[in-house]
Amino acid sequence: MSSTAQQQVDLVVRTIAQAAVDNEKYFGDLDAVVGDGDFGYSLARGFENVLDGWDDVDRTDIGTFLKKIGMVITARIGGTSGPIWGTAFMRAGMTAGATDSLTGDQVVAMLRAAVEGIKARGQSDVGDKTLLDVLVPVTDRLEAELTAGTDATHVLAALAETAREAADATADMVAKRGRASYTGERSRGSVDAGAMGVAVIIGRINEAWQTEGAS
Amino acid sequence: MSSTAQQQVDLVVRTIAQAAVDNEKYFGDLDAVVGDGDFGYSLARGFENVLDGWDDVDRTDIGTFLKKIGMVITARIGGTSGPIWGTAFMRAGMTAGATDSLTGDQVVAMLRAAVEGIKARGQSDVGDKTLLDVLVPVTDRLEAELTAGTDATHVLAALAETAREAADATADMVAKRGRASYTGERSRGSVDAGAMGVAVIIGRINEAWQTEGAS
Amino acid sequence: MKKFVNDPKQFVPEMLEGLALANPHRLRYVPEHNLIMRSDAPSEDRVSIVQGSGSGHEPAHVMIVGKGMLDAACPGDVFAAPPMNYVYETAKLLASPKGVLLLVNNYTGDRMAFDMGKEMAESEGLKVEILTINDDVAVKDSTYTVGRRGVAGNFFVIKAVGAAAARGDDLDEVIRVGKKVNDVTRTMGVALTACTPPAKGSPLFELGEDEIEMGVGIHGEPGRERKKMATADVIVDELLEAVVTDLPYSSGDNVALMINGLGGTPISELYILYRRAHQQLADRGITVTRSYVNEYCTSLDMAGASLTLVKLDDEIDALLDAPAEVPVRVF
Amino acid sequence: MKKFVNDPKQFVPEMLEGLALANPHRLRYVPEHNLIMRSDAPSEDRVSIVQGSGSGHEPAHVMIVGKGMLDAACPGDVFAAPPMNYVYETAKLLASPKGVLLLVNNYTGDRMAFDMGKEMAESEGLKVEILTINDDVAVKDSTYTVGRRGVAGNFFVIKAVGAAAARGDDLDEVIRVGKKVNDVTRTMGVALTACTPPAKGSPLFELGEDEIEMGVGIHGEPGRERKKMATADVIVDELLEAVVTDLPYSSGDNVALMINGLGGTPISELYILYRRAHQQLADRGITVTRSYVNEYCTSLDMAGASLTLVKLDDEIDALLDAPAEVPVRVF
Ligand SMILES: Nc1ncnc2c1ncn2[C@@H]1O[C@H](COP(=O)(O)OP(=O)(O)O)[C@@H](O)[C@H]1O
Ligand SMILES: Nc1ncnc2c1ncn2[C@@H]1O[C@H](COP(=O)(O)OP(=O)(O)O)[C@@H](O)[C@H]1O
Ligand SMILES: [Mg+2]
Ligand SMILES: [Mg+2]
Ligand SMILES: [Mg+2]
Ligand SMILES: [Mg+2]
Repeated sequence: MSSTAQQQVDLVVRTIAQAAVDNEKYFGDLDAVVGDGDFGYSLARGFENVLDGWDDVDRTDIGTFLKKIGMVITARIGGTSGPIWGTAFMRAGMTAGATDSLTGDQVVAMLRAAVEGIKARGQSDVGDKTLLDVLVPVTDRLEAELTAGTDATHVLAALAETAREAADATADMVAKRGRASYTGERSRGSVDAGAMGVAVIIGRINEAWQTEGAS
Repeated sequence: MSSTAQQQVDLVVRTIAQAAVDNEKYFGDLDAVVGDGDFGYSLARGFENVLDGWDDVDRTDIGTFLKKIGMVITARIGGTSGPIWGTAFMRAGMTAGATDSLTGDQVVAMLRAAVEGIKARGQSDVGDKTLLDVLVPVTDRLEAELTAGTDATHVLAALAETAREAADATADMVAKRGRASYTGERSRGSVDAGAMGVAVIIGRINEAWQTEGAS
Repeated sequence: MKKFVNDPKQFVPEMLEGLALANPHRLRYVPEHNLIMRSDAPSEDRVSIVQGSGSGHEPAHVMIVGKGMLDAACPGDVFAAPPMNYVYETAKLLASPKGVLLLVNNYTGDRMAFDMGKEMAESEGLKVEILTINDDVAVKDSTYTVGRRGVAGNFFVIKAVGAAAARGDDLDEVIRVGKKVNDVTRTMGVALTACTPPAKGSPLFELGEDEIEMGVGIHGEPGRERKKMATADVIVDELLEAVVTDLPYSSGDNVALMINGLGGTPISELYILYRRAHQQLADRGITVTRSYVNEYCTSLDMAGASLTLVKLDDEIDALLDAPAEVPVRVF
Repeated sequence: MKKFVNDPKQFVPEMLEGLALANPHRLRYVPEHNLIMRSDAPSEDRVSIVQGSGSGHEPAHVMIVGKGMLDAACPGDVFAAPPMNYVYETAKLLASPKGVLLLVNNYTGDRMAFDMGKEMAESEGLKVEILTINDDVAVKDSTYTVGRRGVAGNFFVIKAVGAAAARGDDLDEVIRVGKKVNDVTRTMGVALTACTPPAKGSPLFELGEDEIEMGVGIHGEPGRERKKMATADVIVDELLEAVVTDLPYSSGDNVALMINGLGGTPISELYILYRRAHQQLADRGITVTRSYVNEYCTSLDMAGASLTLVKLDDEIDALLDAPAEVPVRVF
């Protein structure tokens, strides 16, 4: 895997960025239900920046690459999403470190670090009706599938499924963080924009992986 | 006729006032097409005032009565209609003079005086797409019917018919006075609010006369 | 209709009462005549400046009564000229030995009411003059019409005559100044939506989802033409072309540039219009040395804006620069 | 969507450019960081006052940068907190030996961006503090939520710290003053219509023809409850009850009363609201000694208003009374 690890990371990050840009309107509409409607715009503008500077991002090693991506995001995305998503990428990069290869366990550790970073930055936790309510079950599922020895292609399909279910499940929750939290009980009944955003993006990673990643 | 002249004038003025109040919305909508929509409101508020003080209006003689009505209107109606309608009533009253009776010729003279007053006040004339385009043909018809010896009941029906036709005909005109004039050619195609207002009111006078005036 | 209104018939009186409550020391409200006046007016040493017009254009004119601007505003109902009696009573209350100047936007109803009110006041020996404002280039002037409308440019005339009166100028001189400013002031407006008069309860006209009205009047009167919605820059360019070529304003001129909101447009958008207008004027060699971006003369809740230019010389610049103190303010 | 916009992505930069063009001598625009600052800031003798928040609330905050108010405003995109880097760069540009005070409305995104920006600035040895504003009574404060939102009441905090900084107060003292004003300031808003963010192009939420949103946030966030449309007086009474009972304000208090327009409501209607609020406060024995009726903190083109009370004492009154000079003005 070592010769293609950076390429695979490239594929994943690029797919995330492209999904954010493509879904600007959809993500904005999700955020408009009980939030302020800017989630799609913020994410799209930030990841547009990532794509614009794509070829020039420092690819000395995977850790550096991810940290640089995190910095572009933090620097350019406003709203809550800039600090949250930027922190996630930076923490993942710090955990990866100066490496050219990644094991499944390392990927799990990187995701755990991202989750911890978001929790600290957002003073939030699972159950607050945020993107954490997708990221955490997805990470758990990844760990379980790796333990079970599932191959990468099937792992990703499994993650996409978990993500979608977890995102749908946020509809039953009451928002305790973010702008949606100001509406209290009224936030129940609609899915969280960030959670669904992550699920859509994981779906796109899965698709991309099936066509390009396995090569 | 002498014992009922004031009663007949009362009936006519009261009918005008009531018609203005009843048609507030309709007259406003007519004015909204190429004007500013306040014709109904202005007229209704002014004639509400007339009705409120109805019993206390000085009825020393017909001239005084009409002049007082004109003063209430001028004092209380804003927009173009206050000065225009107030002037009309005042001029009619001045022409009637200190009398308890009215001949048909006197009524024609009063209407001619009202028309001249409006022309002077509004610096306007027949053909400018204003209420003059109804008032003048109505006065002409009245004069013709009186010359022909038609009885009062049939005269009023004839006037209502002329008024309606003349009002409809304003649709083909281009406004040269009033707010509608600012739209130039675009004022063509819709009837003038003031003209139609006068026609509706004359229609109401005709109805009232058929049921009450002839008594 | 969703508006903050109680009884639509009380819209104007309640607004005036609120204005008076918010400005207890500076303003006097005379409910019988719908009148808002400076509590320290009239003054023997000053020409009294009075503006009358229909309501619905706030802050014009009741909210610009104050030092260096109006001594009184004499509003009618929404979009209706004040009745003649209000004009007459206002002239009496504001009577000064130096005279009363009645500023009137050029509309038939307003002119008639003010002419009649002036005649009545003069018959009682008062010194009263009328100055008519007509800055709207959307309306073609011709002998067959009543001439151009007075719109947002009236702010500059008021400011100038207010400053002239404040320094003690005589009535003739105040009128000269006012006419001078009116002569070099031009405006054109555009509506994105119609306004809803409270008493009507529904929009005054219908504009399609992608239609705008170029040259709209401040009472919702239709304008020059109905067009397809366009970008801010395209709209500014069209307004500017109409305004600049009318006087015309020429390369080398210094001007005041006003972007006036019509009531429903936020100030953020007004600055987007301002930006383009300022830049385009610079391209034509015309320098903006005074800028005005806010609501000055609105049309109730209409979304839209107007663009006004005033050609400046030292005299006009000094008058516009003079201090003033009015109820519409931030602090 | 009918708005004066070119490219929605350039909405904020174009607005800022317009603002800078209209205020060439007073303001400096730094496009790289979306920054509007006083051209004479920072000063060695003054704490620098900076407010950051999403855009779409104009005149807050870029149009109240000036003497006696903000030294700089650091806006994000429409309704989005500024990216951390803007905060950091702004702190550096405004660095003063007396310190930089960052005013932040209490929203998650804003707090995170400012916390991160502050940390970065501090790591370079700058003296930076944050003061959080949270005046919105519509949101119930609890340990499970992020606390109350900052809305139009921020004007009073800005005015007070601006005045304190202008007279040379130290950072600690400026913060004390700001906290003191924030502690006695309460606001609640109501929306009659939704707003349309330029980038979204359609209304943020749907309100029925006879529905209003009580307690709405300034980003179009839903409020306490959706209700049937009512008269102006009924709406004021409900806002006032919520605000008055929250602090609470009591008989004998002197207060500042602000009726803030949310962007699409004309000032005439704001005075109708003001009238009732002033009268009802008088009935409760509460005296309005300072009044504010205008747009201070809007929500793009939303029709609606908010009501703010500030309990006054001599210290706060003097700070609110101090002179200031900002781009949003009439003259
Ligand atoms: N404190 C938080 N911790 C973690 N995630 C959060 C937090 N607040 C909001 N989010 C996530 O961010 C999303 C909203 O992002 P965005 O619209 O950019 O923020 P804003 O609320 O500032 O407009 C929410 O749907 C939620 O998933
Ligand atoms: N100069 C004028 N002379 C005579 N009638 C006029 C004149 N201007 C307007 N009118 C009449 O008045 C009507 C409009 O009245 P109103 O709406 O009260 O006036 P405004 O134009 O001031 O809003 C027009 O439909 C027309 O019939
Ligand atoms: Mg959001
Ligand atoms: Mg009319
Ligand atoms: Mg009118
Ligand atoms: Mg946001």
